[in-house]
Amino acid sequence: MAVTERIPASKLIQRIPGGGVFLTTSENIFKWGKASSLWPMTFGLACCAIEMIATGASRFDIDRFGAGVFRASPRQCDVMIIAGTICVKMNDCIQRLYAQMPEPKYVIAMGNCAISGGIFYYDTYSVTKGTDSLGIPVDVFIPGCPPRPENLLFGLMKLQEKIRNEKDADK
Amino acid sequence: MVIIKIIKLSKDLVIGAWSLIKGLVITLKNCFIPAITLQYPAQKQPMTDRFRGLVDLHPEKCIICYQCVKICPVACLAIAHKQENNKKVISEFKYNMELCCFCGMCQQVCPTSAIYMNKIYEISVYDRDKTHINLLNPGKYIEWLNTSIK
Amino acid sequence: MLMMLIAGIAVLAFISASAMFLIWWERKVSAHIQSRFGPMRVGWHGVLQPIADAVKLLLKEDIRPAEADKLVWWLAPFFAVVPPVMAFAAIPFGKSLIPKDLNVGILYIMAISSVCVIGIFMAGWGSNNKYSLLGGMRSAAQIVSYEIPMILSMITVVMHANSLSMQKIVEAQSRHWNILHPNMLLAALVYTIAATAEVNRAPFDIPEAESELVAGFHTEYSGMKFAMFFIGEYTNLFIIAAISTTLFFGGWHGPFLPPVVWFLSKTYLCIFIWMWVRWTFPRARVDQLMAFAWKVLTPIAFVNLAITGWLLLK
Amino acid sequence: MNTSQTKDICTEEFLINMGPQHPSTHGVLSLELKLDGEMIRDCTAHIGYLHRSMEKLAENRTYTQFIPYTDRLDYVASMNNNMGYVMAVEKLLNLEISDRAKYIRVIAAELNRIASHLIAIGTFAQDLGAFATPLFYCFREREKIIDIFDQICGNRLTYNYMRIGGVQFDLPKGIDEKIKKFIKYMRSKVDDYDWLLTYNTIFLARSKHIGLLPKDLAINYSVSGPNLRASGVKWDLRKDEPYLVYEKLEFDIPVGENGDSWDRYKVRLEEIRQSLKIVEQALGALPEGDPTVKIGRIHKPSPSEIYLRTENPRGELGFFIISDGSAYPYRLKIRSPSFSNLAVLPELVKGLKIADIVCILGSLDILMGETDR
Amino acid sequence: MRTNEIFMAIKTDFPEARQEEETGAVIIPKESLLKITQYLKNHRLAFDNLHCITAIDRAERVELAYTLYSISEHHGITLKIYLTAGEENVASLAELWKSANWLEREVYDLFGVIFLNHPDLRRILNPYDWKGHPLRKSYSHPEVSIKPRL
Repeated sequence: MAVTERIPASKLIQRIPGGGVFLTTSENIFKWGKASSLWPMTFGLACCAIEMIATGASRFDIDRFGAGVFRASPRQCDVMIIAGTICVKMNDCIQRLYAQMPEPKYVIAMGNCAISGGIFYYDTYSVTKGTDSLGIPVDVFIPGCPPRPENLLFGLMKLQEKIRNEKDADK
Repeated sequence: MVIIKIIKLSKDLVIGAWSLIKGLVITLKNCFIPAITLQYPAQKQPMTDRFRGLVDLHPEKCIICYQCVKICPVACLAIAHKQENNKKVISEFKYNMELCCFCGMCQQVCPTSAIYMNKIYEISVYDRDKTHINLLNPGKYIEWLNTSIK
Repeated sequence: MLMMLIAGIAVLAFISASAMFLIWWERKVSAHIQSRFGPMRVGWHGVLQPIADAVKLLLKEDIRPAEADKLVWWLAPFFAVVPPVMAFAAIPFGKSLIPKDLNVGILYIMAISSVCVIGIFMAGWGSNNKYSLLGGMRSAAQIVSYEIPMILSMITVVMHANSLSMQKIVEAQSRHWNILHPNMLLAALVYTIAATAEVNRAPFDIPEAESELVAGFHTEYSGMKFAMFFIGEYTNLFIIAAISTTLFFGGWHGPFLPPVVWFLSKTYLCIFIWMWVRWTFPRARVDQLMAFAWKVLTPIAFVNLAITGWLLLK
Repeated sequence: MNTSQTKDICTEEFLINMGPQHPSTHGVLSLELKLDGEMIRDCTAHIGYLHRSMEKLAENRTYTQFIPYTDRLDYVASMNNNMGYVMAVEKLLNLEISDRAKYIRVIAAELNRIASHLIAIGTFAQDLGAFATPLFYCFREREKIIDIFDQICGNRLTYNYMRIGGVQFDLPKGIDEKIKKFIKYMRSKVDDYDWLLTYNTIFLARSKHIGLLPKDLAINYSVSGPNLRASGVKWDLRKDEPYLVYEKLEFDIPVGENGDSWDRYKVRLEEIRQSLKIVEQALGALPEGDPTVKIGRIHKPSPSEIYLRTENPRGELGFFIISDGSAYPYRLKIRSPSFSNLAVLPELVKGLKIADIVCILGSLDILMGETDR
Repeated sequence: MRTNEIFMAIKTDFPEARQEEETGAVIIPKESLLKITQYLKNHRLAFDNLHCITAIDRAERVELAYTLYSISEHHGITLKIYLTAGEENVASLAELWKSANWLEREVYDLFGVIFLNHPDLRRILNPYDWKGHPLRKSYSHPEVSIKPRL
């Protein structure tokens, strides 16, 4: 099979005079859009899910960050908040859900269980030791057992910051 | 028969409509109560006295009794000591934040209150390595003490 | 020809602006009902939130399920957006501010907006997802039952105005609004309930019933296609509210202020009521919905129609 | 219509998997539904998606070390779990606790019961499609309880407050004022719910006569807690096998009539009222003394076995502890109420619609952390 | 009724039952389980509620403990069956109490006790293709990290 040269659209625009400026502006707008509208998935695993709902609820109101649209369908989500203990039985399901999300997608591992297995790290035969071990790239880790809602919001802001500082606009 | 049925139905309809209106009134009433939302990055609520944040250490108070390590349900603390001039000196006090369950039992069991839990609660990281903390390092929590994000 | 083009562009611009505004407003209304703030961080009180959402949805990957019926899947979002946009052609914003004053205006709007359901059903069928299919089937059943009381309640107004033209209906209300007649009030109530079902809004949002069907007919749609359903939904909402304004609340009539302002403010007030209802009530079940339409709404609408006729003949 | 025609009309049954990721399965429950159109022909529940091997863990933790784990069993009612476990260990060790500690435990447990029921009511309304509003109202009220707990023990969800032989801290200064204020506030809010939900005609239509659980079936399935009481069985461990100081306190046991979803909801709402009453009384009768204990790192009970059950918000939580004389339990079995309550689900949903299964599941108020342990 | 009285009632009709000394539980041979439980349910003792089934792995034997309660009569009892190693099977009670269905599945899943005539004896908590019975003392799993005991 012949190897075709694939030039990203961004490169092409840069060749046009003034295209660079347009590109940076549009890229910034894209980043702003992506960062300000992170729709999480309605997906709670365990204890942290309650704190996740509490973050969505009136007191902390995740909607202020534009992230209040909890979508139940993975197709319409931008960020998967893994809130709780991942059990071996759940592994495939989480991997599939991650695969079902359209790019660009982000993952927040909320709580120690989602980071490393946490309190269930030792002596358990049925707990997966962290989201990392499933091959899912995690963008922000939020330690805590469970993390306070403020901490989740803080993590969300860190994710927004990460998106704003992203190098490649195509992610 | 039919008339009775119609009367009953209309009665149900009226009662039903009334209940719906009452519900609407309640939501409207709530619309005018000031929102209880805490505007988080701008407004922060103070943590309570007993709040259990991250595990912290006064190294000078520690008598290396290993009580905290023994009680920890998740083995997130690790101590090593060495002998110096017939005195035990801590050489290592590691805290694995990603295992910690923030139960506060180490703080309660400590005879000298050397180990305690601070008030830091904004602790998100990009990198898991940052959750492994050397408690003997005085600047260990500096990153989370002055968070730059607004 | 040029005028038509300009009108078309103006309507399109208005539609997108209105849909965006409605999305923001809905989030704000829901937030304040739930004693929170809603979007706050992009722009003044989050006004730019819908734009951010749109930008993001635009950039989203477009996933098509492998088993989907390609053509139907691809066409469905257009069917959801185009009919409400077309319906704008006969909405009277002001005395002469109407894209096209059709002499069968109301009939045209009704006919066009029923096409929406085809889009929803296509989405349900084309996705090849069981939840979507259920949503699509529910939607079809729902629209079939609610068109009838809706049209019957509209006929009451038509009989009063003696015309099917939207402008004529508005002009007939120059002295007092239709809603002030008791039989029209009943018609308005029937219309409101039927219209809620027509646009799939809570408490009749069974086609997309989130807690039952995940996301109903648009479960498999992502990115811009999903956004089109969203825009279609809100445009539809606007159309429904605009019709109710025209039919029952005197359209653009009103003192002091220009007609457009009157029209829009009445419409948005109607929309607010729909939002308020949405964020208050639980969802009805699908069979209850049908039973209510056929056993309660349709008879009431018929009786109301008969009474109106009798009153007019008297 | 002859039979051949009906056969033609009959459509194929189709299988639908609800969960583990589904907005209304309350965590990670998976239901396999056999549908005929909207009608449910058969339902199989698959659980275990949150099986965290708590019982195995318990065998490798000392009695004290296991307390934080009980927080994560029924994570919306951690205080009650803490209490149930700690009381079981105390029974094993034959420990007596001070009166003040008893009262504080009752206050904490009842406040947490309110918080738990608030979530139950809120999620039930959410499942019925009341878009987030009742849920967020419930969470708003719950936040007040969480604030109180935050002051008492310094955490929002996993309290780890009870200790073997007492409690971790005494009540902080000024908390009783706060609790009293909350009681007053909560009473008015419960009345609000009556109109927002209880007597709302759509709500009634959706939940009345849906998921009828007859008395004998409920007992046969070992259903407990509000679900059992909604079926008309007046059975509450706080009254029937009183522990702590419940016999000194005056409260009623709300009982339902039909055992339908609405009754289950209503019983919970009434229980909130009763719990407020209990907290008020307990706060008034709070004796002086020291409820705190020094944390005992090692407890070595003599070899024996005990079974102790307490009334949790979801039903009867039992701890079956077998000790072999060492510092670690030989075996610890957790009898979780949700497990038994969920087992009855397939029985209830046959012949109903998809919308109803969501309603029944919400009204049963199961919690996967506890079901799967 | 107190435990002793219940035991005496059982004893009069089923002489093979005996009482465990420390706990007061009634030990019955596994052959007579169905007979005795039927008697307990339908007799005036009216044990209408099978509260909990659990197993204890004692290396040389597996003990099954059935916790029965009577809601109408306000009393309870624990039945125990000793199953010798290698013969871990017992009659299912799912016919008598429907709660037994899931409880027995759980015991089967975690201990490998076979319940004869059970309507649907599959694993319940662990994945259906899981190997071994985790709550057995002899169970080991390669991925389990053991917490250091101090």
